[in-house]
Amino acid sequence: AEAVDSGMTIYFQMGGNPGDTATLARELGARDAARVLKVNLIEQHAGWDPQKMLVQASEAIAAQPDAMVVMGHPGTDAMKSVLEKAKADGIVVVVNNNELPGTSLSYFGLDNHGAGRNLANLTIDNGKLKSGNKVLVYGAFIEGAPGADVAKGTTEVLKEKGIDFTTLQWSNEAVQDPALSVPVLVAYLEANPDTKAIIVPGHGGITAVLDKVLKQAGKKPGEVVTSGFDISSGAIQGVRDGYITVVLDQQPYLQGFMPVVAAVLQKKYGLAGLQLNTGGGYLTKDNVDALAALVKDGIR
Amino acid sequence: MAHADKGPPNNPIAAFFKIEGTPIAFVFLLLVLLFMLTAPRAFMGFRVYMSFMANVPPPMIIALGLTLVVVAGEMDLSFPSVVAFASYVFCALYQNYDMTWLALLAALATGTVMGFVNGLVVTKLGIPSLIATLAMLFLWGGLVTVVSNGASLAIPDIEGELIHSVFAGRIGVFPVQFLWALGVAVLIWMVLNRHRFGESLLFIGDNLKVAKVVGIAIDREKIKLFTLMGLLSAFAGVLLTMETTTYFSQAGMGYLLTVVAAVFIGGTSIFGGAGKVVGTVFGSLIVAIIEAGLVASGVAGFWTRFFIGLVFIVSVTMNAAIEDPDKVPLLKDLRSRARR
Amino acid sequence: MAHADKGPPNNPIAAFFKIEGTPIAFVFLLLVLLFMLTAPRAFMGFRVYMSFMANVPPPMIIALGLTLVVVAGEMDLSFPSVVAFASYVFCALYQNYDMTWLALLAALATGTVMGFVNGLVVTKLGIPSLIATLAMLFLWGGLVTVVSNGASLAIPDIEGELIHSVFAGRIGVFPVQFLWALGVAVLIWMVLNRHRFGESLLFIGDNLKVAKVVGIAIDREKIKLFTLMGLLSAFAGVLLTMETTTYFSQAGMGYLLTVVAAVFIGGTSIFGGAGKVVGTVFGSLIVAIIEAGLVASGVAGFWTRFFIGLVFIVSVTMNAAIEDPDKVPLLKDLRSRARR
Amino acid sequence: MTSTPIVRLEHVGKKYGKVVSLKDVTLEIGANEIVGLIGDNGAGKSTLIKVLTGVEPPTSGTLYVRGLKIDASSYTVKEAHKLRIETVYQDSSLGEKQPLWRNFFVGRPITNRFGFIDVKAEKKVAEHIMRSTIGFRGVGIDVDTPVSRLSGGERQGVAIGRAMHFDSDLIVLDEPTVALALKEVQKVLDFIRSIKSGGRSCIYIEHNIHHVHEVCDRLVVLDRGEIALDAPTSSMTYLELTNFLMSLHGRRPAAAAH
Amino acid sequence: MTSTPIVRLEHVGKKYGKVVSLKDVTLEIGANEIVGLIGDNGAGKSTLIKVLTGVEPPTSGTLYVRGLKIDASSYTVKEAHKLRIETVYQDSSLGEKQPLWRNFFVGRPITNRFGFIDVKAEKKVAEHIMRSTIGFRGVGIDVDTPVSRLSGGERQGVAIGRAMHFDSDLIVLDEPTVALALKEVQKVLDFIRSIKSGGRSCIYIEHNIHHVHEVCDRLVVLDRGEIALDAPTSSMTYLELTNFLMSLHGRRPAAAAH
Ligand SMILES: Nc1ncnc2c1ncn2[C@@H]1O[C@H](COP(=O)(O)OP(=O)(O)OP(=O)(O)O)[C@@H](O)[C@H]1O
Ligand SMILES: Nc1ncnc2c1ncn2[C@@H]1O[C@H](COP(=O)(O)OP(=O)(O)OP(=O)(O)O)[C@@H](O)[C@H]1O
Ligand SMILES: [Mg+2]
Ligand SMILES: [Mg+2]
Repeated sequence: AEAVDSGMTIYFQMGGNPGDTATLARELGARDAARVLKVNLIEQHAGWDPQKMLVQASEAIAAQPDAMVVMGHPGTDAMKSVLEKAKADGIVVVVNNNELPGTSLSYFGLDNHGAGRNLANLTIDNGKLKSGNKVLVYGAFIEGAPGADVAKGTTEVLKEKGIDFTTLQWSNEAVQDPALSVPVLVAYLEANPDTKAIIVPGHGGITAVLDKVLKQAGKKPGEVVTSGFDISSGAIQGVRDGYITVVLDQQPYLQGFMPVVAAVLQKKYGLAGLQLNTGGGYLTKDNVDALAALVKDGIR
Repeated sequence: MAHADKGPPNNPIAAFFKIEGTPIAFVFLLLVLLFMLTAPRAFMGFRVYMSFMANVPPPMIIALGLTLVVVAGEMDLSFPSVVAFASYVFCALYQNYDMTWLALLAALATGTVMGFVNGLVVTKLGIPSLIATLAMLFLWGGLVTVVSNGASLAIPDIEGELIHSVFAGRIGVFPVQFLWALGVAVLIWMVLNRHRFGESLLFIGDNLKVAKVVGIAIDREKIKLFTLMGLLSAFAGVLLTMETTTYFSQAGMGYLLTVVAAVFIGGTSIFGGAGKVVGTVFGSLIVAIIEAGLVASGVAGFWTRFFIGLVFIVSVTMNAAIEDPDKVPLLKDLRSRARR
Repeated sequence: MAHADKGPPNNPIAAFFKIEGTPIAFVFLLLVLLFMLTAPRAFMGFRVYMSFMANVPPPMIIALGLTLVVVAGEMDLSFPSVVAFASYVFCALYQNYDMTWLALLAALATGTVMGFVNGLVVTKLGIPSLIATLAMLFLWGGLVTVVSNGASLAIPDIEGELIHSVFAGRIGVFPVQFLWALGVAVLIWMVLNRHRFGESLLFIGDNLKVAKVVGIAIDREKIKLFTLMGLLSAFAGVLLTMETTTYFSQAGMGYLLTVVAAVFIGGTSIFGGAGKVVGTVFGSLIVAIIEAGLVASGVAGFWTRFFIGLVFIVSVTMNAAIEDPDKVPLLKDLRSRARR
Repeated sequence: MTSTPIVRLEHVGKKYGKVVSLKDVTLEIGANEIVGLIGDNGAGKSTLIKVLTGVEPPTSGTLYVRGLKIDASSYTVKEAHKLRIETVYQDSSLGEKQPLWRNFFVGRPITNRFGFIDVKAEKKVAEHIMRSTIGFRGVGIDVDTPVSRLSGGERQGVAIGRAMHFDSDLIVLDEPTVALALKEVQKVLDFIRSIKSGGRSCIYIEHNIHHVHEVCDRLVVLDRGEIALDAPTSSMTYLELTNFLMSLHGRRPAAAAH
Repeated sequence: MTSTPIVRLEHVGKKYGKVVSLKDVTLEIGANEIVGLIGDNGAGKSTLIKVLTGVEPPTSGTLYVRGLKIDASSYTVKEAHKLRIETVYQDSSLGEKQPLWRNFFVGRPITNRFGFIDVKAEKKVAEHIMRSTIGFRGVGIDVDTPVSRLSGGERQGVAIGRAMHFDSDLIVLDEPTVALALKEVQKVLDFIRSIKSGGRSCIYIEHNIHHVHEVCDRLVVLDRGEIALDAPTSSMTYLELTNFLMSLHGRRPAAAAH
């Protein structure tokens, strides 16, 4: 530990708002790493607004830290000038949560697109979907918005497998207050009673209310296959009760912990270009009990 | 001295629409009818309605409180954080200490204190309530994240408890929380139209100078108002928590724009001095039904938001036009031109 | 008849703080000083300031427009969608047709038309502007997502163009867009305080009945007002796009609360009839600096929002107290008690 | 009254919802005439002048200014100003948060061709009117004082000063002496006389019959929205006039009960 | 005036920022006294009664009601009502969007012990006052009419009706006859006489010296915030009074120029 007692200052973009479901574990991970490596960690929150992420990146550069961890949501083109500036000033840049293709920077997060594909495949397998089944994908279809890449991956797979799907854009309000999505989804299910599955690519909160949706639509557990993202206590309960079939875990704790490590390694030893797909885990009825304990602490 | 026209007796339809809330109720019915046509499968069944009634009470209760606030010429934007705070207190006490009714009381007390502090900031620091409560939205919101350490809490096992049946249970398929919301609506109506507190708010919103001169204790009434708003927001928070059995630190944020919209769609004037409680009830229902109705009608992807905006405008205009066509300058113009 | 006190000559400090904007400028300076102490690494260098000056112009320009709107007793919440729409038009034309100045014109024209429509909705349908523009926020926002199909557009190669140097270039390290923002501020100040249009707005916001009776064409002035607001929002959208070289369909949404906060922190009254343009300039700066300053000072994540709220409240209170301690009821109370 | 009258109302009616404020009013104001308009509270006097000056459109009837028919839908206060009609309304017509100088010129500011206001010039004129015409003498008040700080009479003074400044053919005064002290009332009466001697016209609404009888050429009495009398002042003594007004009151069924 | 005075001001001063509206005013209102308060526009009359009735705190001096010293910081209009002081203010004190009946009772509604208003009772009383005391006779106006629809005089009538209804020991009237028609002015004067005969007291502010001289027991003249005269009416004829007022005007340097 002595060797890497860094004394570095790292600016870290956390993505959402302090403590929200998709952000918390990342914050905790980053803080843990910072403690271990004695890093001065400075957290920035953008409420998932790509515009704000850009502003924060330029503010980070202005403070001339040793390293900065950025979110990839604004896209490679938009980040170009920021990255150039950072390079000129010798600031280490690490990307998290959403990739910046073509930059060859260290990246920790899902291969979002791949995760979306993964989610679709898991849903098809666990829910035994066949071609011709009708599926609703409730997610983000606006580019640059969190979850947009995931949704894209999901729909690709569905297309390939010949599964009939409809896309529904979630509203800003529902993203903030998932309870608001319940009547919308109930109305959809009522209007389209032949819906076989609902896939929520990328929102822990909405995933957690899927059981309410089915209950209020008068569906029995398993009658409609559902799947979503991010393990939470609500999602665990949903899985236990059989209302939720699969939950993909992007293990955001790693997305917080690893970039700090990578930044320190790069700054100290010049070890660059690390990549880690954090999206390995998923939750089904089979492993629900083992994971439940960790969730309470906000680690998963 | 003026003289009423001794013309034919008044049109009974026009008279009917003079009753508080009938025009907006009519607009709401039209909307439901429309969705019955465009999405018969969903809107001819009962489930959609039960789902609304389960989910609309929290924003409706906040909107009712906000109606009083707007009547007094003030604004409260801090309610999302109060909702979150009350939700957290309730969940935390339930989870860690197995409290139920005490947890409810504590949650309500928390909201009440927060509202009281809002009232103090507005009256004692003299900060206009819009900016003061916007600041408090951040302040309280930050605080709840700090105390909850950002974590979400889930209390799924509350579903068996008595308190859950009382606040989020079902009578048959009917969600009891809707009865609570209606109860709050009746109470707020009585307060605004029949209680001295409501009268004070009406005069405060109408003209501060006049309110002072007729002997209304302006600061005290305003503090009471924000305190009540805090209490109602907290109650909404508890109802929300019972229904979703979860606390998120973002809880309530999604209500910010929709609750404000509900109040004004209901016809309450932003200029203060007048308020329509029945309007707010239907305003909340309209706001809640629009998106679900559009989705069930199969409105394609990105058009939903566009249509939400459109329905807002049409609803507000129709509400005004049914009450009195002369309230809509365009119609007034057309009518006076037609008369010539 | 009243008589001025023939006491000692006025306190020069008090006189200085009577000049428009000096109290809020002072609050801003205090804040900068504070951050210099708590985050010397960032705030003693020049880079942070350059970064502000590059990023603050879009919200500042919108806030300047909104100041006029608030002076007239109205509200405009639709600006985020106008920002997005203008940004889209600019990017799309640049990308697909290689237009530069024409793309700028088209973007500004789009915003102007949107503002004009907002004005029509407010005046001709008689919908209160708060709810009308909230509806238009959804409507325009939905529309831009539809036309852009939800895609983002990136135009990184605009950085070489003349138009980019004019609107988002650097003079040395100094971002030129800040000059544009200052230019707009001077213009808006002149319009509000020295132009007949501004005078009309002042009277419309002060008292509609009076405005009518003194011969102000209320509807026409309001339509002009919303049109101007649309134009300014579009200009902000273009500046934003030039700086980030990207269009997101969510662009501008992040400004909703901060721009409103900037106007009111600047001291413009929500009741209309008076406005502080200089205040808005510093209000925008304060809003922009708070979060960055707190973050750079190492305030732990969850506490940031809490402190943002606190700083808002302290700034507004200080701004009022420096101007006139009697404006803060608490201070007034203390002072009058001390005097006895 | 052989020349074309300045304004002429023909069968003008005005309803607010089901309240009838004016009923079939036909009235002419000739050149260089001072017309006293009197009547009970709520008789419709203020409504009449609101119709006349473009504040409210009539619900029926037509309006002529200098013989030209006016299109009611496009008739506004601004139009009235252009037609050289100037009014002091009964309800305050001052922007309370605005400084005195703006209140003098609002609606008709002194501007350059880009519409920018010549603040210095406006302040100078306002200062002059304030000091000379309506006699503000307090050191605490200057042209930058917002109206909200003025006493009731001072406000009325500002409104009248404004009417005095803008030279017009027809000046309408709705209870202009309200709230004014002794001496200032005399100034208003002098002003009305100067209107006459300047060859212009005036409509003067006032409950103080004494004043009306003193300065008016012609008397018009409104009763419950209708014209009950329209006669030259010389045809009636002060006593006859009060008796006539009292007899009007007597006709009222409800009023008779008390 | 041998009994304790109802109110007593001692060395009261009031500044608005640097504007001095009242300067060292010492004044008593005795039991069963009608005091006429006169003075130029902006003399400080309205300010004086605002201080007296708890609308504005004085900046210096003390206030006694029935011999008891009043704590300025907690003295409000509500307190004044409790001390049985009732006021008709010069600026409108009516909520424009509110119906007539609410305007009668606001601040002192008829409620049950939970604070709920007995709307029926309030409307009945309001109706009665409206029809009998101030004489509204129009069919277009009832107790549910919002004040914004009333004519200027009708509004003033509502304000006075309110003062008539709430039985008080001291009634303060700030230019109550403003905007009222002939007959209604007489009613107000009758009302003031009835105050006297009912054994109560009144402060009556009015620019019409005639009226003041007619009904008041004592005259107080304010001049630029100071008391210039405080004498029983019987000590001065109407003419002497007007001469005195004119001489006050004459003392003014600026005024003398005109
Ligand atoms: N905006 C309005 N809505 C409804 N009724 C109105 C409106 N304005 C005036 N009225 C009614 O019209 C009648 C005439 O009012 P108006 O103001 O013309 O009277 P007035 O003769 O000027 O009285 P006063 O001497 O009291 O000023 C009144 O009975 C009043 O109630
Ligand atoms: N809120 C205020 N702020 C500043 N100055 C004020 C304020 N209210 C009154 N004044 C000033 O105090 C002086 C006295 O005003 P006040 O209203 O007492 O006069 P008044 O004797 O009632 O006059 P009037 O006969 O015109 O009603 C005036 O010169 C006025 O400008
Ligand atoms: Mg009138
Ligand atoms: Mg006065």
